[in-house]
Amino acid sequence: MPKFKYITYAEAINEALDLSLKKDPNLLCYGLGVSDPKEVFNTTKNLQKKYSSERVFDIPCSENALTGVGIGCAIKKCRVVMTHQRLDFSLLSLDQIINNASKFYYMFNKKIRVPITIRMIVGRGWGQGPTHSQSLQSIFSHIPGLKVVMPSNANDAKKLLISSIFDDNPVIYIEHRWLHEQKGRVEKGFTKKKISNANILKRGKDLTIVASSHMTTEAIIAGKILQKNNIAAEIIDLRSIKPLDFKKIEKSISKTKRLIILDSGFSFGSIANEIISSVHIRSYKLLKHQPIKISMPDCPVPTGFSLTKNFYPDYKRIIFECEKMFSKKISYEKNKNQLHDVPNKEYLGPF
Amino acid sequence: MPKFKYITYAEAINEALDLSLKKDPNLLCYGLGVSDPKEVFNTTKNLQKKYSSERVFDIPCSENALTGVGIGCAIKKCRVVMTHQRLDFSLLSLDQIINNASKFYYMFNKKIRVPITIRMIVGRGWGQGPTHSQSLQSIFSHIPGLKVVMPSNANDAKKLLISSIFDDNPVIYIEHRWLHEQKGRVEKGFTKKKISNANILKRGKDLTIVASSHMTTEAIIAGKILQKNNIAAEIIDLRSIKPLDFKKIEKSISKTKRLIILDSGFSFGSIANEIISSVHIRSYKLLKHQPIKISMPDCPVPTGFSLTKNFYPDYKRIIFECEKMFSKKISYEKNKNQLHDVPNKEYLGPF
Amino acid sequence: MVIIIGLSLKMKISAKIVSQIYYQILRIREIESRISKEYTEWKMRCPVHLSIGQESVAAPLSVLFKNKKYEVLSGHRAHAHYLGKGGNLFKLISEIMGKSTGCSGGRGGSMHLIDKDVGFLLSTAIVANSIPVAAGVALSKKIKKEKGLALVFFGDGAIEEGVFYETINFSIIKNLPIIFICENNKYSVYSNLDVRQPKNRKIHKMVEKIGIKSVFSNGLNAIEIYQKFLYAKNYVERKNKPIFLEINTYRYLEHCGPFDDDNLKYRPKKEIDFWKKNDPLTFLEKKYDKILNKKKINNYKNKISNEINLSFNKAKRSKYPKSSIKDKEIYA
Amino acid sequence: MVIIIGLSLKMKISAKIVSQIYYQILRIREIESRISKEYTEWKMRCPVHLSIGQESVAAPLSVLFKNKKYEVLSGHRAHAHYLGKGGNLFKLISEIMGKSTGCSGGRGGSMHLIDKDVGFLLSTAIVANSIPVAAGVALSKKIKKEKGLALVFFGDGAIEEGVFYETINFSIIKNLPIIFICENNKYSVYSNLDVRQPKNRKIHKMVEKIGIKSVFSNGLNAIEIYQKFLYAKNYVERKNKPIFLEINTYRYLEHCGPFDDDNLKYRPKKEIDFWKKNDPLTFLEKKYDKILNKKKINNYKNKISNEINLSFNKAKRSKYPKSSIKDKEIYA
Ligand SMILES: Cc1ncc(C[n+]2csc(CCOP(=O)(O)OP(=O)(O)O)c2C)c(N)n1
Ligand SMILES: Cc1ncc(C[n+]2csc(CCOP(=O)(O)OP(=O)(O)O)c2C)c(N)n1
Ligand SMILES: [Mg+2]
Ligand SMILES: [Mg+2]
Repeated sequence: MPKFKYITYAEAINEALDLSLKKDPNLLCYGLGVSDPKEVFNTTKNLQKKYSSERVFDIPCSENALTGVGIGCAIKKCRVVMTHQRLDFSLLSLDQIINNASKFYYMFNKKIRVPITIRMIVGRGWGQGPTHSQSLQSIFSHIPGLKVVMPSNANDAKKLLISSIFDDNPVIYIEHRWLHEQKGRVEKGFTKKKISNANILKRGKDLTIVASSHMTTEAIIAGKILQKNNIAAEIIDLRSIKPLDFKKIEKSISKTKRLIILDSGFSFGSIANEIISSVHIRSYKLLKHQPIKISMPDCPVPTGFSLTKNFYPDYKRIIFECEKMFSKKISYEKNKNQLHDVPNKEYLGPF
Repeated sequence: MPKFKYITYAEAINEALDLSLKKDPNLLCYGLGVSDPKEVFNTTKNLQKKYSSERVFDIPCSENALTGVGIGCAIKKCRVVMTHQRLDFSLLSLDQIINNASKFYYMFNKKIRVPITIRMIVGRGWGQGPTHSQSLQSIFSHIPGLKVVMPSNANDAKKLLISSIFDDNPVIYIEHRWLHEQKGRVEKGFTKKKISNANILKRGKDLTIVASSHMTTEAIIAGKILQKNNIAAEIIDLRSIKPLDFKKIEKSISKTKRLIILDSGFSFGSIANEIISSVHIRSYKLLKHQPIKISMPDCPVPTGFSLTKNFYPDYKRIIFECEKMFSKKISYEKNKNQLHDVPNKEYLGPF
Repeated sequence: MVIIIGLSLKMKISAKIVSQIYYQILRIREIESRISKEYTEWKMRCPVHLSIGQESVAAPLSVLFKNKKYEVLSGHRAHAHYLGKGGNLFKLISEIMGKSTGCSGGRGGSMHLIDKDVGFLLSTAIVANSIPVAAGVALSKKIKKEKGLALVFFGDGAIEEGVFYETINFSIIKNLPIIFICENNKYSVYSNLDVRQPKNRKIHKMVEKIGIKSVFSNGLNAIEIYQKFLYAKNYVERKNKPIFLEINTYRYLEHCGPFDDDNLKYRPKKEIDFWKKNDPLTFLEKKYDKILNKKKINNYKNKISNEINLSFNKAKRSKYPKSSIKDKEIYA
Repeated sequence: MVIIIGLSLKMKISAKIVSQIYYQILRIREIESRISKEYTEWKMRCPVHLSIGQESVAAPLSVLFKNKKYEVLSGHRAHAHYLGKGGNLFKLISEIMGKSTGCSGGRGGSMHLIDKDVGFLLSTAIVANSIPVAAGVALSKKIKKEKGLALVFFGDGAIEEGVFYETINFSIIKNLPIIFICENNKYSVYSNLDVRQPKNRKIHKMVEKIGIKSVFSNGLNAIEIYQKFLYAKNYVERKNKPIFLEINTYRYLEHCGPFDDDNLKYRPKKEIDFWKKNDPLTFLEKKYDKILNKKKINNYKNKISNEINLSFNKAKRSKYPKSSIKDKEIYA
């Protein structure tokens, strides 16, 4: 029997939830919409039917209280996965996340643990606009006691979700709406992946590109173009933002001496800075060229179709920076005129 | 008549509020305790008596709604100063601050403005503990549309508060509890200071030290010790974290070629990284020595007396780093055994 | 002088008012229907939450609260309130299409509308988060001694957010001039009230106990809604106190998007049929058949159809805005 | 079988219970008083919110809820609840002194107490934010089919935070086994209820309308409080539903710190006098003079005094913890 199957990111999440609910009879899974007909973009498909409405349930519009409820369950060893259909909605619950969940283990002298996983989905495109598309991993990773993961592919989505659920700490698990339909080769069964291990997606000696979540998609496209132009990029997928696998980055840049970081967050205060700063502090003379930060502009995300065009950094930005970095013209076929505000041709709004 | 007077940081804030309330008859000033007998560490002293309980008032424990109320007033051109006795309490209102206040100007196409100032006081010492001493400027400055100021002395406290109030944007005004009783030479009258101008507190050619808020106190002590040891440090007080006066830093380091940054926030994702990263990106070969980041550890702040000893970075840390940086022994008299958890000898807890 | 604020439903209603209300309901219905129809050309590339079925909640705005001194705020389902308040149709459609001529310059989209010129202050996309903002608007009116009041519209889901209670409490303490309107359509996305709130709860009765005057209106009868709004307006203006209004109503289409979603079966067929059978337009046509005769209705339809055609065509021809992320776009 | 949960205050109270309640009130009083006294040696370097005057709210814990299956959560003013629940005095004092022997190892301080061994789950320092956590604890008990229930204590100020309403709503929907206890001392720091909530509001009546069973207890009579707790316990355990309990009470000292602050005059002298005149200890002594005779009281005092001396001395001799900021201290 093959050890793998070819499924989407959303299906992989669904499978992780399914296996975890089966494994741990005290695990709860809740959030707005988890048992509605759309089942959070199919990620919670059939779970209520399978595991009862005691354990898998829809909630009132009370993000703050339900986060506290999750923490209360968690300290009693009922693990919880809570879901926000948009990361932006979690801003209502930051008191619970920051003042409670992140601090309990330390401030109560290790006497209680808070194994809660909070899924947050980052929106993009089709007029998601300023309050449905924020990628605020910077905020969460600034807080000691939280872990933050951002899987970029179906296999990681599954394994990291299982690891997050069975981690004894609060984990912010950030999904990207544009990844849900992407297919990937996913290991079967109840498998985990250590949180804190970055993944080298492609080896290369000339340049290190660091990315995470949906940004890796752009890095991979750029990597192929660069390869054809005789530039061998090494692509590192962070997988988890906190803890951050800085060692793997350091090892890579001591070989390549060049660094580009992609970040889906706002530029000022982005995690890209954390990485660049660490490079500078630890080996400030290592790089042959200044490091490049490619992130979202410091601007709320507009809604309108024309306004989001060229708003998100993409592989073309990487190529552009590489042309400067390597002082050479890089040729590639421009993508056929695909619409910029949908992840694929099949996608029709509004969600 | 002298143009200056010698008053405390708290008195300076009080004066700024007083002058602003006088200037603008529609300005409101509210928050838990603004009209109680302690009047927010005397910063709101006499204001209710002077300007009526219509304009200066105590509120219910409803941080989230009252932030929204402030935004509603502000868009109608009633400016608002809201106060949190601890920054940590503002975490209840991040939906209003991030999803509303910061975005209205841009997302409503410049048709409304949100002139609200949110005062947040960072606690320290006397067992303030994990939820009464967080310095989360990183979180706020990550959000496009917000300004973040952190005055370090009485004169700046006054002028920056007036500027914040009369700025047409939402401003997060972060005070430090240990500065309230510090005296300083304060300009009289209704005076402002542009938000975005860092301040060179001391000139020097050998090393640039960047600090803000209470951290400048430590930088100044270190600066004097270094001077006696023939190291001329240039000390830059950021004043505002966002916008950040990067130019002044860049100018200084192109002279000194050495950089130490003090940050009162947690290390991971701190603003110190933003600065170091910018230096690296813009002039990556400039420094003669790797930049040094001195910040709070990535750990919740403990409560107990012994645990906070050596927890906060201080001037001794700066000296220690300078000894390495300049490869020389730096001599100084150790401070007489002052208690580490109070700002001054007169201070007795619990607040 | 004793002011008596009566709430008699036997109050005589003029033909003019019946016509105005009917017209506005019809207008909103036709506009939303056109949006629904044209949406499938996939040129309106942003989420839309249509108000078809719920129009009569917004209609009284056009009669009672047209003046700019009445300031309206709303949430994600705001088209009807924007239109009822006198918002410009062309600017609305432009906004949904992401054009520079949109009321928010294309930056906000369907969920972030603004038209200060007519007293439509703003709508936001996060459930319940414009409620305290509206209270702030009301407070500013008190401070500046402005006439009028604030109105804020939200759904039954918003009742579950803590900020709602905080705001009601504050508005009572400060005697704010504001009408809170809960448009109870029994659903939050696909979730029935049953899984979100205690069974048999009467929202207005619960809210009343917080200490605010509360009124309920049967949403089947647009004229009753009008009367309750009139009562609320008088109450706030004469008593200088806030008031809460619950109106039960029903959305015909899917939560978000242009289609109906009856195939998903999260709502009982009987329930849907009941509401459609008691559609506000048919209800008025029957009850006021003298006033609302065929000819009049046809006239209305023509007028509205013209307005719609003009606005849609103009919006389609309008330019897309250019993106700017300059500081001066983000900071005032 | 019909279960009748009566709430008759004429219920016969045994001498044992009166003594137990009295003893616990006295114990908490003496302990808090000693903290207040020794605080001015400035060795307890963390904020303390003392419960002197409010002890009778916590006392029933020691009689009714001692078992670990009853799990208590609290807020910033938690000493009494911790002690009532059987928390260890030495560990409490150590914690306030920042010693390694503290119940939270010196990391939490007075506002962050924990003692899982006796079912004191935790207290937190942010107003109202342990309320939903307690509901989560109750939910976990349901899921794991554990016996017992959760109890959460909070002040009248907490009623103003939105999360309170959200939690009550959720606890009703899920029929959670939990007792919410609002210790209404009329003040939040220096602010009277009048500036924070509608005049003449009865908190328990408002809360009842959210859909939860609500009970009020006169706080002057510790035995009535005990009875209401007993009622609440029976209600939750038999009906499998949550309940809300409001108790009016009064704090004698300043909000935070060891002193009284009557000099600040934010509370009317008459009010202070009224409560002190009706002090829970004197009240019980008078009403149950047969049971609570001089000799017994003196015995109690001696016993308590011994406990206090031992605990304080041991705590003083205990070591301060060493700081560690290693990852393994922060992540489990
Ligand atoms: C804080 C928050 N949580 C969740 C959402 C997602 N959401 C958008 S509309 C909606 C339904 C709200 O229901 P209701 O208030 O009854 O309004 P209706 O859609 O019925 O008009 C939800 C849950 C959101 N926008 N904000
Ligand atoms: C969210 C938040 N806001 C403000 C504070 C400051 N604070 C600490 S205790 C307190 C008073 C709360 O009053 P109440 O709930 O009645 O409790 P009491 O002190 O009377 O026991 C306040 C406002 C806080 N800790 N958390
Ligand atoms: Mg609804
Ligand atoms: Mg109180």
